[in-house]
Amino acid sequence: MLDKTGIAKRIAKEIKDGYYVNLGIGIPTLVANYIPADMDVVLQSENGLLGMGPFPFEGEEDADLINAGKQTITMLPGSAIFDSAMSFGMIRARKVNLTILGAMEVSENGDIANWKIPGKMVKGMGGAMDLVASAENIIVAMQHVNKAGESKLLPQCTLPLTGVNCVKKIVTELAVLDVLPGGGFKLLERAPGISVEEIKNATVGKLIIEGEIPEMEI
Amino acid sequence: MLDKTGIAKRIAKEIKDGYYVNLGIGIPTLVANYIPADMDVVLQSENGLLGMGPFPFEGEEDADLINAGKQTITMLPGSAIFDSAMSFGMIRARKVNLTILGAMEVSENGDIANWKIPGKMVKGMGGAMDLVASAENIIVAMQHVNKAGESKLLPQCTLPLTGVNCVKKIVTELAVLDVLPGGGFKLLERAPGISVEEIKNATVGKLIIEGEIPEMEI
Amino acid sequence: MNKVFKNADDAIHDVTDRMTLLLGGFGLCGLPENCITAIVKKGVSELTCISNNAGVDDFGIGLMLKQRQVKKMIASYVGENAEFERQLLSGELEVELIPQGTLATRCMAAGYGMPAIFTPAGIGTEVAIGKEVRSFNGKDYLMEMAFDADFAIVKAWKGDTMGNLIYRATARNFNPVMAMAGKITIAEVEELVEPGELDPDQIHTPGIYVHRIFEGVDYEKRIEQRTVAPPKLSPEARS
Amino acid sequence: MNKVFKNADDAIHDVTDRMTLLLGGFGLCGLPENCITAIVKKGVSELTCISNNAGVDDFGIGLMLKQRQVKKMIASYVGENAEFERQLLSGELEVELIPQGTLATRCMAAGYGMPAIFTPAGIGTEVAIGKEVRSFNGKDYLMEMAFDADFAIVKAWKGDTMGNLIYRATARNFNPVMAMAGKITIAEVEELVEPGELDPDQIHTPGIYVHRIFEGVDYEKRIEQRTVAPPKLSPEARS
Repeated sequence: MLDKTGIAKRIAKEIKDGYYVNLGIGIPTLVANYIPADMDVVLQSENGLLGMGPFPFEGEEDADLINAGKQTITMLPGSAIFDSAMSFGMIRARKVNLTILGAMEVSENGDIANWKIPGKMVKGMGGAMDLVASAENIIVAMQHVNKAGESKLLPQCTLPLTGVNCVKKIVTELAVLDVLPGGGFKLLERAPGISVEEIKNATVGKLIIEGEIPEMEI
Repeated sequence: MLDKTGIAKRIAKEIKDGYYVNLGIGIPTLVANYIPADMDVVLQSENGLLGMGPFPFEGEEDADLINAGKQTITMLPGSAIFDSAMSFGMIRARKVNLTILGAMEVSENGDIANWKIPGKMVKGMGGAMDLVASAENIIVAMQHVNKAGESKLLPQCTLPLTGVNCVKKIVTELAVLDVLPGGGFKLLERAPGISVEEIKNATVGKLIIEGEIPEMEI
Repeated sequence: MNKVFKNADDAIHDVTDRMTLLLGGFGLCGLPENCITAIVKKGVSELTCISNNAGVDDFGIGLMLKQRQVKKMIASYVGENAEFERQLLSGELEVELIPQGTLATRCMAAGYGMPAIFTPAGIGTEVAIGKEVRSFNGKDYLMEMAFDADFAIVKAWKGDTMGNLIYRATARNFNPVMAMAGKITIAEVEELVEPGELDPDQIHTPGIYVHRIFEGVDYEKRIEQRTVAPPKLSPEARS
Repeated sequence: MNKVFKNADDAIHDVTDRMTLLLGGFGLCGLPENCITAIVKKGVSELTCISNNAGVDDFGIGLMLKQRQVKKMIASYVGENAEFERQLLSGELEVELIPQGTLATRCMAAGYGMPAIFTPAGIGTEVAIGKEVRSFNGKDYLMEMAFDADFAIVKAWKGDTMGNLIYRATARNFNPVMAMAGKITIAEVEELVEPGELDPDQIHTPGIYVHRIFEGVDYEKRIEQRTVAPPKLSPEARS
């Protein structure tokens, strides 16, 4: 079973040289730490920055330089700053190659719910609805089951949706799965030490298993 | 009767302190020469400049700095450069206070034709259609009659339209006229030495004459 | 053309009850701090505020919320604010949550004289309820309307007396798009200079969009999530 | 991520017959001179060119027209070009004239992922024929579609190897909006620098929009309407 770092490491393998990538808050943020050093990858922060660098050293924080999670950050050489309209303009125009974000639920046709739980205080969707509605390549990083032990990979989402038919791939502590265009979670890889049976038990949505499922390499 | 300079001088009196003004090609361009020096007026050039200054001195021309008429120009202190989308954005959003342009015909309901003569090579509308469709305050600078001696102030335009219900005021070599919201050319001022009768004879569209018509002061 | 005001109190003197305000900033970054303080001091109420966030309890729009000056908040994310949550749950405060890109683009639409724009954000979600859906090239889009606000209140780094603005780093965020979108736009700047001191090629917001400008004071520039890297090992520590 | 090409010939190597090109510039100002020369040399034909103007007989797109490489021209103003006129009148060339602001905004729409925009330009004129008219707040607007072009070819002043671009003065014009709008965007620059040499706050076109970049040579920068002021009186002449 993977920990959060493991999930981040596995997702980092999906990133290709030359990609522009938008990382959501939580596990996706950790992915930045595992991008191979010899790869040119540019991180987009939707508050208006391309070329996001690591966190600043103590004493070097700049209140004018934050990421979409409101964290103090730095800029790498070749960065560009722009306003929020252009930021979401480039997202809508599909110039960002890969979007990685968390989710509360994903349905077998790629719907995602990650912004609202009825009865709880709603903080808002931020940029998530724009990202999932526009991105061509969306990977969800999440736990396979919620705290109550219920599967988050469902036939249909039960929570209010963030977007429809958009998730392409899911990486959890148990598995890597593709969301097929026709519907269904296709099991690609097992986490180290996890059996296909365990993944079956944790998946309520339609799970497609074909042939031998390899253990993932991280 | 006014010459072109006279028309430009009379139109300059319509400009108020603090105005942002777009000047078309021809007589409108001359208006810039008669804006009182103590007035803060900013000229917009729709190819992407606010703060257009006079023509450069010989030897100081910059190929990267032209106006919408493709003429070499200069920038005044406080200028701003922007792209064509923002330029027409500010025009559409009615941030430009006054637009002055030439015309082939104006109708009594404020329609304007100034871009196309059937049977002749058509060069294009450039930014004219955007300007007349968006500007709140449009003054036309033109000759009262065409070269064939026919009135250019008509009940309806005969040439293909550039825009509808948009012209607010007309200054010709003979007169200053308002285009009334309900239709009709309301005679406001006569050019020096020009009689109301002469203006009547040169105007085919509905001319509204109320009370004494003063001679214009330039 | 005098756009220069003495201070925030003067610049916001005619902001009155029940008006709609666009307020620049993202989180606590790039906030028009001086104007917010002046609005709190003036005590106007029943405002509709459009801003990406609602500040925290004791900074940003949170200060206006604390004084019960806000009737309705239009934002994309409103976490990290206990008073906000209390007013919302008690029904004192009305909230409209909209996608961040939709928020930005509805501002741009106003500034570019476009009455409406199309975006796929929110298709198939509750955001789409009651809105026109339109398909282009097989993809569905929502039609979203340009904002119509009485005032836009923004913060820039530098500005000149003609209203030209330059922002710094990610404090740019929503400020340029909101600056274009107000019937009246008020800009507060860290440094106000004379015309000619800013490079025309580097202006982010041309002065035509800005009606009032003043040099602000005492910027606090609070950081919401101070996050730092592990300390650099000094050469001595390493050896 | 290698976006740097050796020269224009390499950068446009896969521009082929019948493609649609967006070409930056206004008049002869800010033209991608190197790429135009390379396209003329390559001899591709039946192109659809979208550009504000069509150049003059011996410069700009006029050079492509002379070689009969252009099947259709989409522009706002096409004067000052005798060969253009000849081809148009003889039916060899198809021309679509559209308002300048519509041209710019249809580029921006493509770059911002908006399938269509609304503009009042052309309402009540022949430009409106066959287009959807829609009323917002009592005013009519045309719905105009985002451009869909194979290549956008632009000229900037400076650029870095990551594709970030900075334009100079009014040579900016259509270049930034077209740079956003191509499936593949090629930028030629007067000076190509390393990442970090350009100030992130001053980038006009972020590199994410630019796929190929090269440093151009031998810029002619022709002036279409050289207009000068009366000579300054020297102090001696005055006295």
